[in-house]
Amino acid sequence: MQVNSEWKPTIVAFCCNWCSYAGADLSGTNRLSYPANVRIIRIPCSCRLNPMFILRAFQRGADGVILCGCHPGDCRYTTGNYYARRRMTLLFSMLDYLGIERARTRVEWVSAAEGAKFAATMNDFVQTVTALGENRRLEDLRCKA
Amino acid sequence: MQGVKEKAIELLRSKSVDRVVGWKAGEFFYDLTPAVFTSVPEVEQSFVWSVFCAANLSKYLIAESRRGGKVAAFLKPCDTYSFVQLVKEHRILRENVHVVGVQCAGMCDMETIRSHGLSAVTSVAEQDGALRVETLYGARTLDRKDALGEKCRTCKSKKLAVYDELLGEQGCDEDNGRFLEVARIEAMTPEERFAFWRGELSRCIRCNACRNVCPACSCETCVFDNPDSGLRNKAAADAFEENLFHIIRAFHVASRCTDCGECTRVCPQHIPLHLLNRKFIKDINGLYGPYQAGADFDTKPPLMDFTLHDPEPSQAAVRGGGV
Amino acid sequence: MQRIGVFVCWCGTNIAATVDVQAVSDALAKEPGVVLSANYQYMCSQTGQDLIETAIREHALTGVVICSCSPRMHEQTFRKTVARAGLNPYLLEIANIREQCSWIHKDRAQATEKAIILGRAAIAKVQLNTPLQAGQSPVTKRALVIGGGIAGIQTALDIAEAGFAVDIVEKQPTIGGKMTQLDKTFPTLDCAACILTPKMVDCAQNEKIRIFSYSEVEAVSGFVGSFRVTIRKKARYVREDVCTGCGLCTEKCPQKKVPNAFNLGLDTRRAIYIPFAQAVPKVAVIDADYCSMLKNGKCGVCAKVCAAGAIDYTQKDELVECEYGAIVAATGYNPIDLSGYDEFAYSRSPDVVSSLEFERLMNAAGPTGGTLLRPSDKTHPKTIVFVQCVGSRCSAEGKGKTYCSKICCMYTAKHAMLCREKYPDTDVYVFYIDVRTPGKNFDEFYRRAVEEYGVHYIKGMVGKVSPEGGKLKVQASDLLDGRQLHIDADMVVLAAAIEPDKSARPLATMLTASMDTNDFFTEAHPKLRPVESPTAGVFLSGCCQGPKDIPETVAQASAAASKVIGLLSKDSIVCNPCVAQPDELMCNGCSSCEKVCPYGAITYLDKEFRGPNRTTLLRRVAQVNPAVCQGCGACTVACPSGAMDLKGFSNRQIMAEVDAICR
Amino acid sequence: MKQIAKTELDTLFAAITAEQKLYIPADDSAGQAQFTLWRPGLALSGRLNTARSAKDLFFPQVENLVGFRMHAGAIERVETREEPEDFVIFGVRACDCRSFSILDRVFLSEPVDTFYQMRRAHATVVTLACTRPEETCFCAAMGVDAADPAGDVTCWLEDGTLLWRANTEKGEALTEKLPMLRPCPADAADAQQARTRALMQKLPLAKLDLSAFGAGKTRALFDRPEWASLSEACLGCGTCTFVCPTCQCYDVEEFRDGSSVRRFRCWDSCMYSDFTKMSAGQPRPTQRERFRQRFLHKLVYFPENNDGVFGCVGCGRCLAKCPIHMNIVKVIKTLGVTHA
Repeated sequence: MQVNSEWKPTIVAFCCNWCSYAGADLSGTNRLSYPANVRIIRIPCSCRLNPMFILRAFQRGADGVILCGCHPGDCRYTTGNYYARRRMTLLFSMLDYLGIERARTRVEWVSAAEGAKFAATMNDFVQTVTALGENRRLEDLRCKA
Repeated sequence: MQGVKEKAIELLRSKSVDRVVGWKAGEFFYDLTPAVFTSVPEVEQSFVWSVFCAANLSKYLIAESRRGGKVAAFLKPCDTYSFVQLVKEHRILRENVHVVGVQCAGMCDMETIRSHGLSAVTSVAEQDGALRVETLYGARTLDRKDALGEKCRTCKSKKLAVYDELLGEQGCDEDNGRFLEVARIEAMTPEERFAFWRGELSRCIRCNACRNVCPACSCETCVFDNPDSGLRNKAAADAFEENLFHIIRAFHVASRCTDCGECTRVCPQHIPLHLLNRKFIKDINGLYGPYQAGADFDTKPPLMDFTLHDPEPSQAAVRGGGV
Repeated sequence: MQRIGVFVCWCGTNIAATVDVQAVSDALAKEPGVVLSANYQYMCSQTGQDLIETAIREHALTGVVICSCSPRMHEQTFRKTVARAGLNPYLLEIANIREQCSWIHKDRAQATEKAIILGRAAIAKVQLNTPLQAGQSPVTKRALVIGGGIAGIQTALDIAEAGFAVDIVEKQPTIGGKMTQLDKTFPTLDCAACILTPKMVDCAQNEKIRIFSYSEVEAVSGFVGSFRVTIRKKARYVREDVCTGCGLCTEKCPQKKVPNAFNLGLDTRRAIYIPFAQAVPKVAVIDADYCSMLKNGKCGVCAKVCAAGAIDYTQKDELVECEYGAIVAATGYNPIDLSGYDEFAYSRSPDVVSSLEFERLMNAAGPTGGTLLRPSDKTHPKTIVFVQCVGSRCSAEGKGKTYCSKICCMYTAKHAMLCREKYPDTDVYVFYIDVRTPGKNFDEFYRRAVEEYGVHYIKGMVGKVSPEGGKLKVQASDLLDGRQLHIDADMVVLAAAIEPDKSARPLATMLTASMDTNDFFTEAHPKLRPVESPTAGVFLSGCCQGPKDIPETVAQASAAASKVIGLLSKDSIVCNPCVAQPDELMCNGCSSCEKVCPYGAITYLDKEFRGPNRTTLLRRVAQVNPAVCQGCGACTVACPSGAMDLKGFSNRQIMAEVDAICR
Repeated sequence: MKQIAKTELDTLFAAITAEQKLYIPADDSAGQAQFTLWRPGLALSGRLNTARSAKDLFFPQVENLVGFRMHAGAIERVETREEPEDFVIFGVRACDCRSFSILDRVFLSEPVDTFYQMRRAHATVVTLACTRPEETCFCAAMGVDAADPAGDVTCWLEDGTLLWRANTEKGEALTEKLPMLRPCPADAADAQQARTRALMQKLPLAKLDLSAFGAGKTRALFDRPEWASLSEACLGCGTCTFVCPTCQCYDVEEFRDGSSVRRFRCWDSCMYSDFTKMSAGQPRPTQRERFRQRFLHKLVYFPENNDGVFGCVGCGRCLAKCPIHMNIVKVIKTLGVTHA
């Protein structure tokens, strides 16, 4: 086992193609850095995020999962992030109810223009998850073997 | 009682329906099986309406309403919500079903009676609001409410959401504190909640009874059974999968679950699965306004709807937990 | 067995400086299914693309992963490259190792490790990619323009000019819109009617243009290339094909006390009326709210006097259904309701008017015949105070709008200038927060108002207007001099903020076009696609997209027209192949997907399936129209059984990425 | 025959635990008895039987078979089998004990299931005679004597005393290590046995008639029309299968994480719609066929291949647990009525 101070969480960031993925690109273009353990998966819209994907990420060893989408009202598909917002609200509440640290999951609305917000969000999220330590409550032990 | 059996006979005899879905007598006084009756003699011989008719017959109507002809079904208040929800989802063909609403005072549950340390029960009789339970080893009297199943102890409503004819009186919404237990868990520390749910869910044997009995689970093939979904898991081979199955199942039925309580009733391991569904219901009520799935034929389930100013996910625990 | 080729781009030093590209291509070479892993300085260069093409052919690749810049940059480029080599363009995945890796990480080891992981995820995904074919759908060669103001007129004329049929739907009895009510236009001060009415006539005479006046859009279905629109032609109780527009009825009608909407209620008209002399179509219309014949069956004067026999009291609303290939929203704007601005005494004194009312008071065809008279006592005002930004640039909490209405500075300068020109003895004050005059010849215009016409421009807001003894006591502050001002004015003119027309919101819902919080239509991209709505086939013209002056509106109208012409000139449209796809065997027809689809792309079909033991089952299953579906994926999550999946972003593809990333 | 006071059970359990792992029926948080690893303070359940059967200890719901791992482009095999420690399972009822012999016929005949064999070899089974049967019990009809269960050791518990009788070498070996057990007369359990046997005869299902079933009855039963009505309400869940002490079907599944594979077996149920599904499809397309499979297997096919022994021990768990109260007794009674 690695020493705690060196331990780095694995963060999966689901980004909608139109706003947040572009926002992430912009933070790259502006050379705004955030930790390398944040890995982005491109999805067409925040409403494409199936709760299953979040649980899957935790199962496979992710320590934090964040969803970034267009600001409410700005969805490329008009309504996608409104559905995503309800779904994630309920899912996160359920995870919390099951005693799974709610700070491991987050939703942040990041527009294509908010490269700085993207980087700041990721820095903050990594810090939060690092403080929580390894994901123990929703991992699959078979993935650790 | 209420002339339920007589109504079944009348409907078949008058040929107003071709089949009747009801409950059939078993080996004992309590082990009634949902059954389809097609003739008057069958009904006379084995149709039973008693305090052990807990099974929700709605889900059987998915198949029965498509079998041709008209089918009558006896639905208790709680069952009618499942019925409406299934009609709403185009699963039951409404025009082929004659709904006989039956008012209900709560159904007894044999597992609950056994949980009071009673074994080898040979009969249960209602006496002045109490239950006289005879066993091979003596008799005992139970309060009626102590013999009720969980779903009846916390009955949400005696109001039938739909019926073509009604036996008994139309009732009202009930307040039996069905969210108290959810609130109690919400009030725990995260560690306690985690320990509580691990304790409960680790008993799961993945028999799928909860899913298969659930009227909201009427998928052609469940994602957990479908090898192409990448999620198939036949057994809870890891603690994660115990969580996954129940979280995802609760999420899939969220905003469609009518809180009929069948999942908990049938669980052979006595896992309080209704507490997962009720958490979603409580959150939905608190965050998006009161909603009862299956109360009507038109409103959109809250997860398939939105408003421009819904609370953000970060507020979920604060608001959801506080209502 | 998959044969995947991995191509790692250096992007000069953009990637190679922080990512060890050789190590990345070496590591990815060991991934399952990878048969080739190469790296090159510029993958997007001709040589780089040739490298990929050659490799696809020589190694018979079944999938390609390119580790390079963002897919938003070069996905299309590389899709074409892959297609040129004979591979389906959707068997390509891009790992973004520039914007999301090399440019943000400084530590070479960390960046290299991350690049490998991102590459791995792309490989895991591409294993599950399937060849996708873009579908095609036909284009109906007719456009619909909703709104017949200057924006709609210009758009329609341009589309018709290109040879395509176009319909204008206008809710008023005449086309022309707000511009018909204007007197002069800035900065040239030419007469609005003189430049607008010829265009209105052009519309009426162009055989490619059909005008549905006094009509509204009732329902919209379909999608780009083949919209089906139901138009409600409101009953005007006058037969449009018979009325000659002689106007006799409008003189004989005994109901004289109808507020004249065209003059903003500053005078009256009859119950049967033609909005103004140059109306197009020049057809009378009966105001059902005031006509005694329609209300209580008594009168019938207009029918008696009409020589053409055009009056038809039994006329009903008529619904017309038409097909269109493209729709242009040109619903325009309105000044905000000022009744809430009590501090300016708008509701209390008739001499406090809005700028548009002032426009009518100055107009030769207006209620005063072009002589500026106070509405209260019909005298010449000697002191006029203009208040700018009424309801514009307000704080988010208060009443009013947060945005700048853009046109007020210029028209106020125009009004002030016109007053001083016509009536040199008037004192004209303009209170402003800022004077904003960007635009060709705009600032010169404003400066002329100040310097040549002697208009008093005062930076500061008017705090209060109180009508007292026939005067309007104006209390204001001069921010530059830091003193309180008290002016006894004869008239106060409020430059009201403008807002989108109320019909825009329901229309947006019908069109599934998105709107911002102010109910302005949202453009597909604020800079690069300013005249398109995000909904394919829906275009934006004029103030419905944001405040604009006339030249800008006309420019945008023509731009929208050119987009429409571009669309209509195609016989069919190529659709995005990454759309939802239901698995009929798994679908239980529950309608969850349909409920969340913003495009109405999902319908249901009762279909026969083979059941067990040689039985047949009739099942309700979802169908997705690939031409309508935009591929958001909302339905895929609403579907509990996973019967609905999204091509190009399938459940298994995304989970494969998750697995690879977390490994 | 030996004995120990009930109050000293903890001492007994502690002594066993000192040697090997001990599982006893104890109440879980939902109040049902389950075989639980004993730890000081864990009380023996007062319930007749456990909710899950004792087979779980020999044939667990999930068992890892083998693993594979990708390493530097090559695939290596990973051993996942763990040799279990010796363990004692205390409080097994006669019915569950009989189920072991049924499972043995399946798993210990060639080819031997080494996972099962290994666990059986490491286990010492201590049975406990019944005194207060449930109305759902019908072990007597299956030829089980609830008053005299088999096992390595047989126990009787009544009136504050636990009687202990070693039956096998394993049982003797265990007994020797338990000095707190004191000798008592060999007939100490006789009175209790007589009472239990009398009670068993009074149970509602004691006289269950099985004459219509057994080897050779396939033709007579396979196409009986009653299967349709018997199975019509079946939910197709696996409850009956998973609480059954004799159900032994399993499926082999794999868990893959992208770089490694874990192959495991897990219980399967013939009530499931994908049971034995093959590339050609599902051999039992509707619940009627699947339902029939379950009961004909226990009542006809198994006896046919196993010297007439029924694949049911009459424990009654499926009677208590089936969500719709359909069960083997109803099947036996319905089909037992022969047609004219």
